[in-house]
Amino acid sequence: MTTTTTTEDSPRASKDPLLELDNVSCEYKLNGGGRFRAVSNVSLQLGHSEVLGLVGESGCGKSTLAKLICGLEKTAGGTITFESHPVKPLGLGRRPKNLLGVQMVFQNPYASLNPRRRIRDQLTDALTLDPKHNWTVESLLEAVDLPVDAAQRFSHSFSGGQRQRIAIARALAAGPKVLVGDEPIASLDAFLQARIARMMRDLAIDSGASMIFISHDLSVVRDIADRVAVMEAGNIVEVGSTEQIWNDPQHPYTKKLLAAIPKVDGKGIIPG
Amino acid sequence: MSIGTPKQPPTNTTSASAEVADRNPVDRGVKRWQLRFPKALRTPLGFIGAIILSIWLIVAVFAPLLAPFNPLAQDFPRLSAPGGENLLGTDTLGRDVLSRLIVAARTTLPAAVFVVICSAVLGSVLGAIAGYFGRAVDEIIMRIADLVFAFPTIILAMVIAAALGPGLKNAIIAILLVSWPSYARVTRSLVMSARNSEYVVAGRLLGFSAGKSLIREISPNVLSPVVVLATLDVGSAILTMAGLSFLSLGVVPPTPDWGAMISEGVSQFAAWWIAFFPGLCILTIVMAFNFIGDSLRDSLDPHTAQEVGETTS
Amino acid sequence: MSVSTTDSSTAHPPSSDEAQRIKPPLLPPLLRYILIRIGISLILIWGVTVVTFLMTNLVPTDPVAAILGDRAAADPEIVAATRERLGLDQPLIVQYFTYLSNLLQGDMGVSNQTRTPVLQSIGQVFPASIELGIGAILISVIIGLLLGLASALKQNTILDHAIRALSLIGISAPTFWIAAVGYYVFFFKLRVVPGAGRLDPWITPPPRVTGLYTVDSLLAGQMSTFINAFGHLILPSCVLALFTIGLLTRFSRSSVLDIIRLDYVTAARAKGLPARTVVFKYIFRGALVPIITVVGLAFGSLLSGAVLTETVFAWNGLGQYAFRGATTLDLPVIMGVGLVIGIVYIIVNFIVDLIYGFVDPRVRVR
Amino acid sequence: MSMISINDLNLSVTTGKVEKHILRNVSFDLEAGEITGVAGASGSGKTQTGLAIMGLSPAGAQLSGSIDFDGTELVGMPAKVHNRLRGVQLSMVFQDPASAFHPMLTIGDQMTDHYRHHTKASKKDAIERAVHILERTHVPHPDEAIGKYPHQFSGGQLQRIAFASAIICEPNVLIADEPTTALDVTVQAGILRLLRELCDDLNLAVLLVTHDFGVLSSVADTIVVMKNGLVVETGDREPVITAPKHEYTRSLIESLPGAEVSR
Repeated sequence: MTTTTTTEDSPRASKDPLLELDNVSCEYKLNGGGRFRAVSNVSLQLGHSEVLGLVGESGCGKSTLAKLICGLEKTAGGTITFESHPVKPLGLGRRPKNLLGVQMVFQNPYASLNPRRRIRDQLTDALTLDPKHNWTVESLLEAVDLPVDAAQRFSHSFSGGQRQRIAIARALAAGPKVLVGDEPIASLDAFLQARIARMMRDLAIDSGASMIFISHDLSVVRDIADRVAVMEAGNIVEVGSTEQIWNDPQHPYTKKLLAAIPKVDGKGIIPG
Repeated sequence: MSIGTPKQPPTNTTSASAEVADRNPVDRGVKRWQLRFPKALRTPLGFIGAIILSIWLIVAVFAPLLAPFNPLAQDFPRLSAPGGENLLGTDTLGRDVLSRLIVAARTTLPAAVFVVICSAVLGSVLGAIAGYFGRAVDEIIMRIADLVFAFPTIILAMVIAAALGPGLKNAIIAILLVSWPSYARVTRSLVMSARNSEYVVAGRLLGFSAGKSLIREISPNVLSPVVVLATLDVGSAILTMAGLSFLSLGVVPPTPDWGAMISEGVSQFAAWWIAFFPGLCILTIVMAFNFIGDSLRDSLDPHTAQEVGETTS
Repeated sequence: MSVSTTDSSTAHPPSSDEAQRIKPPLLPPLLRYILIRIGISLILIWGVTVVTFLMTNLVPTDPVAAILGDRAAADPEIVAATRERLGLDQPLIVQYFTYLSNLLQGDMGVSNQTRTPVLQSIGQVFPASIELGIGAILISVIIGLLLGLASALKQNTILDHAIRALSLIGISAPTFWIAAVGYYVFFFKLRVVPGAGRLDPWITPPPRVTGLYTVDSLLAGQMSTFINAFGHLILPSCVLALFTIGLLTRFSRSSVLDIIRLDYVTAARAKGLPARTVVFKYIFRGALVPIITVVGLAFGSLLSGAVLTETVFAWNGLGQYAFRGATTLDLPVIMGVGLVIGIVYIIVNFIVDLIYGFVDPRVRVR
Repeated sequence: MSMISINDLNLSVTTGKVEKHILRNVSFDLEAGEITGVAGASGSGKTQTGLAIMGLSPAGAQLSGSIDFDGTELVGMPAKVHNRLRGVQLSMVFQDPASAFHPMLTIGDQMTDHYRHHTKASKKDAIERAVHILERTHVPHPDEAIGKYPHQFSGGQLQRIAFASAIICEPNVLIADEPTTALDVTVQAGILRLLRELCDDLNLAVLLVTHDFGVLSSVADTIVVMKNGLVVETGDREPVITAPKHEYTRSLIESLPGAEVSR
């Protein structure tokens, strides 16, 4: 794993960040009136060919952060820049060309593919975006370990894990520079999670992209991320290299989170 | 294989992959939905509905051949009972009831289908626009819809038809004006939920404009529920039309019309046949559409498509 | 526009350290809910007046001609004078405000046919329709909910299929025809129900308090009048209820089916509760919230049905008044009835929304 | 003797003409005071095993074989008789606490209705007992919690309430179907501790259904691994996790990050 030992800013990231969040906030309207501050003053940087794990528990604002990065949500303050282009909220028009390098893989594999269109068509939509033409439908399916005949089928004949791999293939086909995974493994069986996560990392890094991998599961993130950011109640409480977060956490919340992970050692010890 | 290979029908579960077969219930719904849509009428009710409807279609198409007499000619003794020469009797002006019933199918059926198609198209286009574009457009369209919903259907139709004056054309306009909002509401909510579903968002992230994603990604997923609603709605359109005729706001005499015939017969209790048979016509044809619509709806409903034991584990 | 939803789940209250992330709403939830409902209802009522006004003024036929009759309409001077008297020479917007202020003062115009003020006539006939409506809604709610529940609990059995088929037939029949057939069979042939009208002709109506004969006769202690009025009420309300029974049966069936597969029902069964508790306490209560909303809508169908059926029963209510107005193209009457029914319908739905707010703790308490 | 002894349990569901085998010859025992963990991927039949014990198999399911509960045969037992065991001697906790409670009934009502039905206790006594049990499962401010509605609690608290409701009639058997899957990691640990505590203190025979070997490694005493309705491996916790005999178990455990499997 390519990790640097310095905390906070890896030199790569600070020199020329691919994606930069500066003091970003976001608020939601609540159903019964009132407002909820989902993300508050978050600053983050993502370097080239880097996997950043974003970890936190439900309701901490990590998914909102993913939407903000993709322009799917409006900021209530702060700026997001991708390759020095400001990320603007997506309106009715096409997404600006210079932002198409940010692509996303969603949480729910059953909702992320169009049920009425063939896999081939959905992949082709994405392929047309990539100027370099690195992929074909077949090579994409091969890359995510699916049979080539999958292209002719509709999403309903695939299992959750297979669909998620198709969704990954579609995101890759667009030739992204930043791949955002919003809890992409949370809906899958435990036994599939690590496999899919590793596949995502390998494919992203091999194609020269960076990845933001959002998860509530620190043990999977440890497996694939170079750096980890820990989020609690809308704030980022700690950022550091994976090694440092795992072995020498600073913030009490990070410690609590690490301590709560049950170890698969058969010792019968309840964590925490 | 290249992108240009001819498309083959989707192959089902026998894939090379060793992963566990699909067990997501929603997904089952979609799958069976595509398979079963044409088969939806194989339920007993759907079957009965289809048969009744086909009979009515035949009657409407071949009405001039089937009607034994001129529906307008006042050739017979007044108020003669069913049986004999006039199979279903004659009305107060001595016209043959059966012939009038048969010929009336020619106005009612096409008018109802026409008004439903118009309001389905109008309503779902407006609803899709409201649902996808939101904000001011949404507010304006949906507030108008709310206003229509603030009246019971026949009351507003009555108000409109009265203002425009009696006649088939005006009745159709009235029904169109009162029935588009239900399509707008349904389409709007379908589009809104589809708009936020992950596959549509993924398309937007790939650079689809709002319009392109509405047409290419969303509309195929919205069409079937609208078709079901429209099928059920033909029945209510016929009922509303009959109601307007009953209030003398529909088809103008002497053109034969079921609602108007009931209206005429209601005061003639001794001559029960004048009102009874047209009502039976309305009942059977509306029932046919409701049976068919209900079966279609069932085949779309993920709940009914869900199989026992699929939900757990 | 942002493409994604604000799916911040509000299902659980935030923990203490999250509390600071929430800006609390200005008003308590229930009060806010009620105020919003009141606002919406008022806007709708205003909209209804706009609709009836526009309908009256968009008439292709000249209202002056309709009022004056053919001969007087031929005289341009009389026409001009009438136009001025009616304010028809004013701009549309001024006419609307005149119309609105008249409405607020209880002036809904005068019937072209009888020359009686519309509001006065409606006031006289309205209680009759209310009485019929209450009877019908009670019948349809009780029968509809029970049938729907039975159908859902016995899903895919013969009973279920039978109930579904019957409820579909129920919503397929034109109400005015059912009324005529019912009247013919039960009165004309079988003589098991009394004839037309709200009372037998030789019985004097009870002294008017509410206008509902059943209630007023009880208030006056006239038992025989009550029995007679009640007897007259049975057939019309049953006929009127038929459509809404079908509607409510179908809807409650599908709501119960939605609820039946929820976890909390399985959880209730896992607690070993008797079937009747599971059904009535857990399933039915859960299904009730959506059903309440539909009862409001069903009331609308009842009002529509009343307009079409009252004539058949010579039931001197709003429906018969509207029928007479419609057949004679008496525009002020039709618009008056439309307006009143629209407003009543909005109020009923407002009440339904309120009930909903009180029944569901998720609206009531946070 | 085992509290529950499952022998050659088969479960199939017939829809139309297709017969689907959900469980095939499943056999294992639940011991009092022990947590038996059942692991498997989705569709392995682990949840259906738990539901079969409760007598809540889906409509149209055919059950054969034997489930012996302390000398009583549960397979083929009349529904009414089974219903008298549910909630009293056999109880269950579900995956998602947010949907396992009726949103329109108070916690106190939902905790006591079965207790009152089974024991004929008065309302006052039942509420008192509910408060006591809520204390036992470490729900903060139990006397206030009684009057609240489910949406006013967090997921972790609701799951504690669900456990309280499950043990209020002092059952012998507790089926816990993925009780921590819907919860955050930091909350999960607390629930697992509670489960262990209740099992030990009340001498419960617990069936813990989960797909998470981390959870099994923490609290299970014995582990049953299922695949496609078949039991592929049964054994004590530590040997199953550290030295799985069956290839499938091994592949499951190896697929997890941070697992230590000895070769």
